[in-house]
Amino acid sequence: MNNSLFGTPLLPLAVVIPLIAAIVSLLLTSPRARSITGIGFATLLLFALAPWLWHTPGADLPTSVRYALGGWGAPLGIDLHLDGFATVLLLSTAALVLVLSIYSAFYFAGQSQAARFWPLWWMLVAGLNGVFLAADAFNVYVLLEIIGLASVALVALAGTREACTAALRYALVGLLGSLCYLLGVALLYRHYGTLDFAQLADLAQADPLTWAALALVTAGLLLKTALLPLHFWLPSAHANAPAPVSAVLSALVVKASFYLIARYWLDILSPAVTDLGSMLLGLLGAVAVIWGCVAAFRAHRLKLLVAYSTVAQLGYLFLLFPLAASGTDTHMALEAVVYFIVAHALAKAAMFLAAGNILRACGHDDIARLRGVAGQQPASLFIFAIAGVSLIGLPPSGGFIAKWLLLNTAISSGQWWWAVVVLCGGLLAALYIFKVLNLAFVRVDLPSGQIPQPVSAPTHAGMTLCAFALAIGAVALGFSAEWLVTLLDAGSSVTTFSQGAGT
Amino acid sequence: MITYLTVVTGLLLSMLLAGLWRVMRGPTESDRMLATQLFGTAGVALLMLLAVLQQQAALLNAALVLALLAPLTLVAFVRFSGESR
Amino acid sequence: MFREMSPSFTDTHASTLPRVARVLVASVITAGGAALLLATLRTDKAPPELAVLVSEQLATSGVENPVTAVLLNFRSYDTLLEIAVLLIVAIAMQPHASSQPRIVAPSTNNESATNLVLTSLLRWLIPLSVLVGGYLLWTGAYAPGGAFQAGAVLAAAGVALALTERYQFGWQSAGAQWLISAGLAIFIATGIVSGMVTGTFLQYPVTYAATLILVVEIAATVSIAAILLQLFTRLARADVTSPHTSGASS
Amino acid sequence: MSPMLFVDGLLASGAIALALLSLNAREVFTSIVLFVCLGLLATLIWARLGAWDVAIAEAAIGAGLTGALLLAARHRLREPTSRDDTPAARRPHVS
Amino acid sequence: MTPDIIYSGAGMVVFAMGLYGVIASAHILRKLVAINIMGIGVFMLLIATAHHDTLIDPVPHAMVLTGIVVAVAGTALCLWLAVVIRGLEHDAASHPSQ
Repeated sequence: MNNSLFGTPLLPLAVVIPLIAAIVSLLLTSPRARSITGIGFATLLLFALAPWLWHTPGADLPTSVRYALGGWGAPLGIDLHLDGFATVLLLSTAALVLVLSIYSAFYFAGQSQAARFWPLWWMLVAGLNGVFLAADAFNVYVLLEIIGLASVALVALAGTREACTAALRYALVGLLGSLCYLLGVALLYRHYGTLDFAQLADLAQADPLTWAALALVTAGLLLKTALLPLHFWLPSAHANAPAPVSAVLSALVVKASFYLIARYWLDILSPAVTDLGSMLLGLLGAVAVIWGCVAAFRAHRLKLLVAYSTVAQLGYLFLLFPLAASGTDTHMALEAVVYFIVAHALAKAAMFLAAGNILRACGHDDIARLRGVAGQQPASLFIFAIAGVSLIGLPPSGGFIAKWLLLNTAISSGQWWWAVVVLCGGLLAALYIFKVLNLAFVRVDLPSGQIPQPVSAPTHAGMTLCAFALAIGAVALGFSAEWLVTLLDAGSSVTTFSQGAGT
Repeated sequence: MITYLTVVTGLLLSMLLAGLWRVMRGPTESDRMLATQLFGTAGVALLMLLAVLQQQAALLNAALVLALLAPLTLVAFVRFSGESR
Repeated sequence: MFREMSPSFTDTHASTLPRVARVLVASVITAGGAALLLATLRTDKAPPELAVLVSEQLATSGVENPVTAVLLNFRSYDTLLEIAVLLIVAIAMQPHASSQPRIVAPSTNNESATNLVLTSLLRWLIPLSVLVGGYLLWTGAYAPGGAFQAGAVLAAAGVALALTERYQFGWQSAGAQWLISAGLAIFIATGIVSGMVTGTFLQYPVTYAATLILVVEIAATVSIAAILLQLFTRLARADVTSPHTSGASS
Repeated sequence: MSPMLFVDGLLASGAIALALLSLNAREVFTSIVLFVCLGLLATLIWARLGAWDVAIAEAAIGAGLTGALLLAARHRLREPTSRDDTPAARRPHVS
Repeated sequence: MTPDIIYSGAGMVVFAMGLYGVIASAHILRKLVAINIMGIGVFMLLIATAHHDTLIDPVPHAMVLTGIVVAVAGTALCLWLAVVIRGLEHDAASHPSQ
């Protein structure tokens, strides 16, 4: 219980600040005050986490930090745990949440949903931060429920029948996934008598019950991460939600459950992981990359296209498991994947915001009817294009570096076939991005006097600016590779539980 | 004594499960609903027997709660299924 | 086959899955379940080290009931988040009618039927439930019972009240907002204040642990009861909403 | 202690039977009712296994509230006019 | 045959049956009943795990209490969404112009 380490006394703030924000925005009655406090709390959150932001990485930040909530310590109480992996995700969450909060303040201005949006939004943020800090198997279950139910409620905020149906399906899938996860946790507790990640990492062995638990935990989390055969709920949910919600769902929510899968496979239950299992996950990921791109290409709606692109991009993340299984390259593979997560989060959020702006301005997002839309929405299309550059993986962008790292790892671990998948994925992504751009930049010669589409709601300049900031961030990430990698290195690697165990 | 109580518990339990027959057979919704009330009543009795068997007086709390709340479903049923009769 | 996860509202007993898919699903689940069963029953349970630890530390927890000690002291973070889960659902199901000054008001629906049997049953049931709820809350410190149980019983009393159709609940009113968020708010406040004293979030000073836990429990009970009641009344439409505003649409 | 073993067997097989019947019930209503019964049986099982706190919670939530929630939702999913809150849409009560 | 084995086994069987029910049944209420049945299965396993010969482990009990409350919250949200969708469908049917 080394709570006195630098910065640690503030660790629970990552969860507590969003919870307080949720309560405050629930009790506020004025819509204006609600959005202002929303932005205020987002800024506060970023500054509370700032010690890690400005810290010279590797200097005196310990490889991993634990915080014993309630002062009891691991097996009896619940611990929080922070390492490089968690730091990167926490920071990118805080940054994204700030931008998306500003966007939402404009997006929901004057709408009655705002009263429910802000508390749910903050609950979701609390759940995300909680998952990144979690060090207890059952605590993760509760956090997953927070994330799941808050996401469902946020999707349903759109209020259309499609959105509510998608939300209901999302809710059922979420509950199913949580219960599978909980059964896995029950088996782990039965077998090892502890819920603490570090202790589990210490005790874990390769035996049938651990395999069963790992399978159940993974199945539950895969449902929530939407890896290919279990992705059926994602496109409709992400495409029908309000724009800022779509952005956070694609950018962060699916990553939270991926983060947990990575924790379980590479660290907590790593002795029980077999090469076959890793290969299988990698294979599913590869199929997801190809299939997601094809589905995105064939999508009729812009937001649906972006949602299918998420299915494809999630596939890349699962290449982590076969690449890391080779042993020597675990750290390198993890670096690549973490980089990929951040790059994708920024690019995809920007893309969803741009799509949301187009949807708002045109009143629809039917791709076929978006012919020549660049004439009316140059800014949104520009943002879409920049984010697309990162998604495809063209230099100079975060996506390029992420794919470059992945290719490097694939080659150096002698698994060149994953490199082929990465390249094909990039090529296919280019196809669907350019399909949209091509259509949008076509010059349409309209009969004079006919306004092409009625503008249903004006897009505030601030909304465009937020999307633009995210897109620029996605590109700028390509120039700051050093910084992110060293930040990740502060926690040395993902396997901090098994190293720092024995408390 | 313990054995005797255990046997009584077993008997009561089998009778409770026999009440399932009515839930399955119906024929009206009210029949099925009333069978759950049988479940509730027998459940209270069983909880009290278990309280004696395990020498855990606090288990009477559970019996109390069950006795209070088992009618809730029935009341909800009465309120929500006007059309069954 | 997974597309069929989209639920329907018409009661067709036959599932929409084709027969082949159903057989496939059934056999996969059976095989998986059998493997799981075998793996579980062939492996010994871990010795109850954690249970021993709990009983050792019980004296410093402030309560005598080990389950309450785990819920509200050792693993209070979980309970805090769990109340947040309830609050999320309550917020999601909130109405947005604007004029709801009071939480409970006499029903405006003058057709509310007066069923003699129902009302006289509830006349006994409701006060008794409130009594038992309070009793469970109080007894939770040293015997089975506690915030969840008390909250659920209180909520049940409220549900019974709603079922009489004599009262309506206004969940958009300021009072209701405070009521449903009080549990989480006071829980966090207690955690922060005690954290300022002891240096760790949610760590209660041993001498005040009992009092602090009771405060948290009372607040949690009230909020849990209010939230559960809100969930029911929103579903059963026993709350004040102007027509055409039900639903998540604006 | 063989009588207790008999009780255990009855409780466990009863739970399995109720789950099976509830999932295979011909009508949704029967399914809900059987689920409420399963909740009651679960209360007994928790009490048998010494989980008294859980038994109380299950008696209140599993057997009481969840049943009422499901019945209320079934009512609203069935009624022809789901949103118009006119008094005429309200059904008379069982008397 | 100890209570632990009986109830752990029964819990897993109940879980598996609930899982099948969630996937195979179409009606939303049936799906929710099935999900709740799965929950009961998990809880049974946990509580059987907590039952030792000499003492009773309160930690799984706390977990199950949390799980019960979370389950009722999730169920309520799903039911609510179903009711809302039903209302929207009804609206669409009665005002086809919208």
